Amino acid sequence: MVKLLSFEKSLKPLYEELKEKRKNAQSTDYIEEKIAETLKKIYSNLTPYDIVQIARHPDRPHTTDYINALFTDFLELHGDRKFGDDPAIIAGIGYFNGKVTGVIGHRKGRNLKENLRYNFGMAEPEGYRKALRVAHLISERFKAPIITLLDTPGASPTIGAEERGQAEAIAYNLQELFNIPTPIVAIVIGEGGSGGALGIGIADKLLMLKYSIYSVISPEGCASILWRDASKAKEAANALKLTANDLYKLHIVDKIIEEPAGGAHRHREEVIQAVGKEAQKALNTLSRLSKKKLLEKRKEKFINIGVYNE
Amino acid sequence: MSLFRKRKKIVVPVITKEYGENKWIRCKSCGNLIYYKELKENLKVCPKCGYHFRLTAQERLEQIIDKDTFEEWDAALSSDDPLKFKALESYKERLERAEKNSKIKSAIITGKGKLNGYDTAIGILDFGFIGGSLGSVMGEKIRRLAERASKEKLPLIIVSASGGARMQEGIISLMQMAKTAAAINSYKKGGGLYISVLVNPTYGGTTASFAMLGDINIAEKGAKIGFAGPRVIEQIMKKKLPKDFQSAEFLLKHGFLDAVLERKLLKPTLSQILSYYRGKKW
Amino acid sequence: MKYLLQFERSLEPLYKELEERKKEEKPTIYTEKKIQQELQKIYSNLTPYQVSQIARHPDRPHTTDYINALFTDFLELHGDRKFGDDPAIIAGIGNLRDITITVIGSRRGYTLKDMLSCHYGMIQPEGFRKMARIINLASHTFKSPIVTFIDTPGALVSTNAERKGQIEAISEPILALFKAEVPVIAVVIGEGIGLGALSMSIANKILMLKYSFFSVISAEGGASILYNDKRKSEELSSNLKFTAENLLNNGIIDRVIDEPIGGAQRNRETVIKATGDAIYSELEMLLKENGNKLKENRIERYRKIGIYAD
Amino acid sequence: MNIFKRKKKIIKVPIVTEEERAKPVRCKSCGRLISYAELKKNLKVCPYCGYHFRMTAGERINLIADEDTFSEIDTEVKAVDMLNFKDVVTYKNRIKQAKERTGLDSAAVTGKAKIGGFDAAIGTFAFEFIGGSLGSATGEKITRLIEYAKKRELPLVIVFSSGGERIQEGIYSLMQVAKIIYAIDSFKESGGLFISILTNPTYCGTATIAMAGNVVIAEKGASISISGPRLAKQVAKKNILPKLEQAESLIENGLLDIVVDRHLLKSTIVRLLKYYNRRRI
Repeated sequence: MVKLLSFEKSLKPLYEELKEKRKNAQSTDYIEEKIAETLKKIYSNLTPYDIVQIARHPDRPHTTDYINALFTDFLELHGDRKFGDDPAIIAGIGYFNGKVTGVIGHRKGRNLKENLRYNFGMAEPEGYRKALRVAHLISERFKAPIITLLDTPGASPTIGAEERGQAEAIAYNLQELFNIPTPIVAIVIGEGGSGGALGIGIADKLLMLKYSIYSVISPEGCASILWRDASKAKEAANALKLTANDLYKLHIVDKIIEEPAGGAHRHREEVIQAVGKEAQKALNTLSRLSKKKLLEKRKEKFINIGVYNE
Repeated sequence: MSLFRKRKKIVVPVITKEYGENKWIRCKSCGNLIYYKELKENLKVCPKCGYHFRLTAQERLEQIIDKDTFEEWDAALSSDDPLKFKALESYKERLERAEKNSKIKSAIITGKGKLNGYDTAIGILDFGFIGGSLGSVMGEKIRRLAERASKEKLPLIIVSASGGARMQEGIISLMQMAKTAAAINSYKKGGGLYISVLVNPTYGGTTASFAMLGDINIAEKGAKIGFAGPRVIEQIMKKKLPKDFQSAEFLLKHGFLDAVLERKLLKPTLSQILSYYRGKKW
Repeated sequence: MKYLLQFERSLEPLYKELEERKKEEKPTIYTEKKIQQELQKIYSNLTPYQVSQIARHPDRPHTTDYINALFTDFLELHGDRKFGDDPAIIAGIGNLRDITITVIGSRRGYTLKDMLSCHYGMIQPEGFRKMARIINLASHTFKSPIVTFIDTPGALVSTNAERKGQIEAISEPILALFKAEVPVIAVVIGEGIGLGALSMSIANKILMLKYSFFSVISAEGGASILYNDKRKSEELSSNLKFTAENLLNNGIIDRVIDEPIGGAQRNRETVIKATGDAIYSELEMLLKENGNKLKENRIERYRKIGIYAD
Repeated sequence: MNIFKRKKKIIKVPIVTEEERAKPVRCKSCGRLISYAELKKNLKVCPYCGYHFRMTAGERINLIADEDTFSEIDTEVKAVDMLNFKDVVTYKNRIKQAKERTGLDSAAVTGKAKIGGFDAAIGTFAFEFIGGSLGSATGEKITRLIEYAKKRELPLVIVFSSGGERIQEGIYSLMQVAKIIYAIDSFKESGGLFISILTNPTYCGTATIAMAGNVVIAEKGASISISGPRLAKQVAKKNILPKLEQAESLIENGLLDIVVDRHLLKSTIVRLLKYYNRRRI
């Protein structure tokens, strides 16, 4: 049974019943139908903070799941050639629908041990430098497009990361990714945490799963600063407009990838395939552009963001 | 970002004109009383202990740019409220308060001026305006500054003092990081010289975008510069931070700055760099 | 005279005499003349090994001395923007008379503390990366000629350096110098050993002080590899053909800057001035050429080096 | 740099002469005795502990290139003595001995071959020729190979196995490093793919060259460093080697892309070539 989120608590008795029935080898059709119905009801009426929780659900498919399912012959590449190899970023090349494609993403773990190793998906400077190195390699050598998968609480805030220049690494990525000569499609698959996500998020098309988030700061962080009370995260999540729907309305996101009621963690296969399909669609439109046009458009896309009075 | 919380901790006193020309000011670092005029003449550096008081953008401008040569650009730009953001105080109110207190319309002044006779484009962030945070207006002003500097073949100086991205604009403020980086990228590709000056404090999204991308990065003495706020790091690592953590000297040691300068050396050094740049053809 | 080399020992009584006479305020002309004669005798007949010892003499002017004496308005630039700032490399911009020049050199330090922090002039990865960054800045933004001062025992050999990617870092300044579209002049002012020296020596003109050397490996290192015996270094050094004269004959370098009898350690001002003149006159010639041409020349020059049967 | 003295120890390991072929070989790592035929069949990897024995240039070409597709180029480039160098033996003699022992004229074998059906320029260092050290002739051959690959738009595969610069050629050998690094860069700039493979051992300047690869692959257990063991000892006054410079630790430090078992080396290269050739479709 999947871990139930706080707003899904009403499902608990149903799931228990289901378990019971399965144990007794009774028919479960009715109860399953009922669960689906309840889920639909719950998921049609989610608050932004509920979506934050779905985006962070431990069973949500992670970057590695997408790579395993969508790529064949994936070859992982390591190291930034400068200081280290950050396991929190996975980067490599493989076949995506039969075409050579690069992929870069944040890596999260499934259990505590893995999570400690991957630092909960929070990348160090060498992770960002690796991402840029591989992006250059894939685009310039293999002339292949790149898919980036964003799923991180943010860049790693540690003493070591500051020493090795977390800010510089992200800043340099932001600058250099504008010079990558092949199409880049970024997909937010879970948490898009601030600069940590943006560091590999410069792209020609930004897609987002319906129950994922992308924000300048975590709602908890925002609450503790602006409300001076971390428990006001709900309000902060509302105010920050961090869901896919909101971001689409703000013209930040190019396309929302639908998730069925129940979220990606209940429909892993389905969602992974949907992501693959949308990514392919985006790549198809982008591959028609010339290199010059592509770079121009990428710059245009970001340089025109902003709301101000004149 | 997290800088807002810190304001209580890091003491960065601002002294406005109303404070009076004749008043005595207590230095927050050494505790000595200083006559305001004396402080002002000393570029707002404590004559006793060398503590660098915070400057408003206007004061910084007066210190760096030759008198009566500054021509401001895009002064009319002001913030909108795209998210209709409301915390304890709504973003609208916050903006009004900031405008009233600092007498400027956004957290950055941009324009063109002469520095010891050398023409230069310059942008100066004002920490007094919502922590100098990076929002849409700043992003747009920097973009226009870089584009115009590129067109007029001017070197570009940006003086940063900022808490990071402006939360109240949500994702749009995050995207300003990408936007400013793209603008700087185009400017540099055209062969322009970009000097980034980082003063106390520069954090978060600002450091992680245009402030770290200088061809030459210079920090003012005593500046705190970093990505994540020290409190966040302390909480996460559950460890006391080293004493000089995120100080300008710390960054110099780790290779991210070209020089750490006292305030009085800032203008001469900038003019020195511009003089090296002077003879070159595009 | 603070420090006498082994083969200069015969001067010791003379120097003592000179000192005594000075103390007693007697005329010293005769003693001085004797010293000069003795020096003449020694210096007219030096073996390569002795030259290498002179090149390492602690009183020889260092890069910093040349910079202080020759350049006005020197502005030192720091850091590799990746990991650290290597004190063993000094880099910056200054004016040599009326030419703005980017200067890069290795630093050894005078005091023990300095020497330790500079690793006696051995270059760390961050030093190589700093060089590359400054070279690109000079070539791309400032369009100023580059002058390098070589005085290094080579790249630092240590666990830490290895971890930070020493093997990768060395190629960065080499490539940057190859691609710089500005005049490049390298001056060997003391010892120039191995990859560390090579990384700073890709130049249009290589100048060498008379009592300096430029070698693939130190005589000691070579002896311990080839003979497994450090004591054989004297024998090996005549084989390595590393003195300025040898290299000029082989066409590896372009010009030898003369040092008076007694070496640069006894005639600091004269040698520094001569070096400045030599750099200036070479630059005047090079500045007439076009940047792209200079780059081509540099590439051509190195492409041709090597002797083999064909 | 080159580690001549080690040769005595090494001779126990990679077999060259006919009579030695009959004898069993003792694995350097686990100490077991292995028959030569078995070792050879297992690509010179110890079947018990997985220790990778050194391969000769010929064996290396056979391993990577498809059968009977390799054609050598630049065979006329030969090493000569230019400084009249003499250490324990004269350099002239050393070249002569090496030629007799290995049948090669320099420490590099270069040419064109098919790898997994894809055309490629391929070069390998021959450790058996004076420690695979980088002299003028070796440098020239490698440079010409790179230029050859650039001209014909072939992907480039170079296998490194070298003690470093050849001291006997003095400053000339050092300059080869610069020469090759530039050649590689202009090759890469023209859009070529350079796969560099580091095998045991790769030291000094050659390691620097190898790091210029678009994709850097190391064989398991390969020892890679900026200095050979002896030089490190002389410079650092302590032996820093054992722990440090194995490929396995270097990949953690971010310097390598992939560390592979020898059995998987060819398939990894083929895979990269496949990606590279597919890009045009």
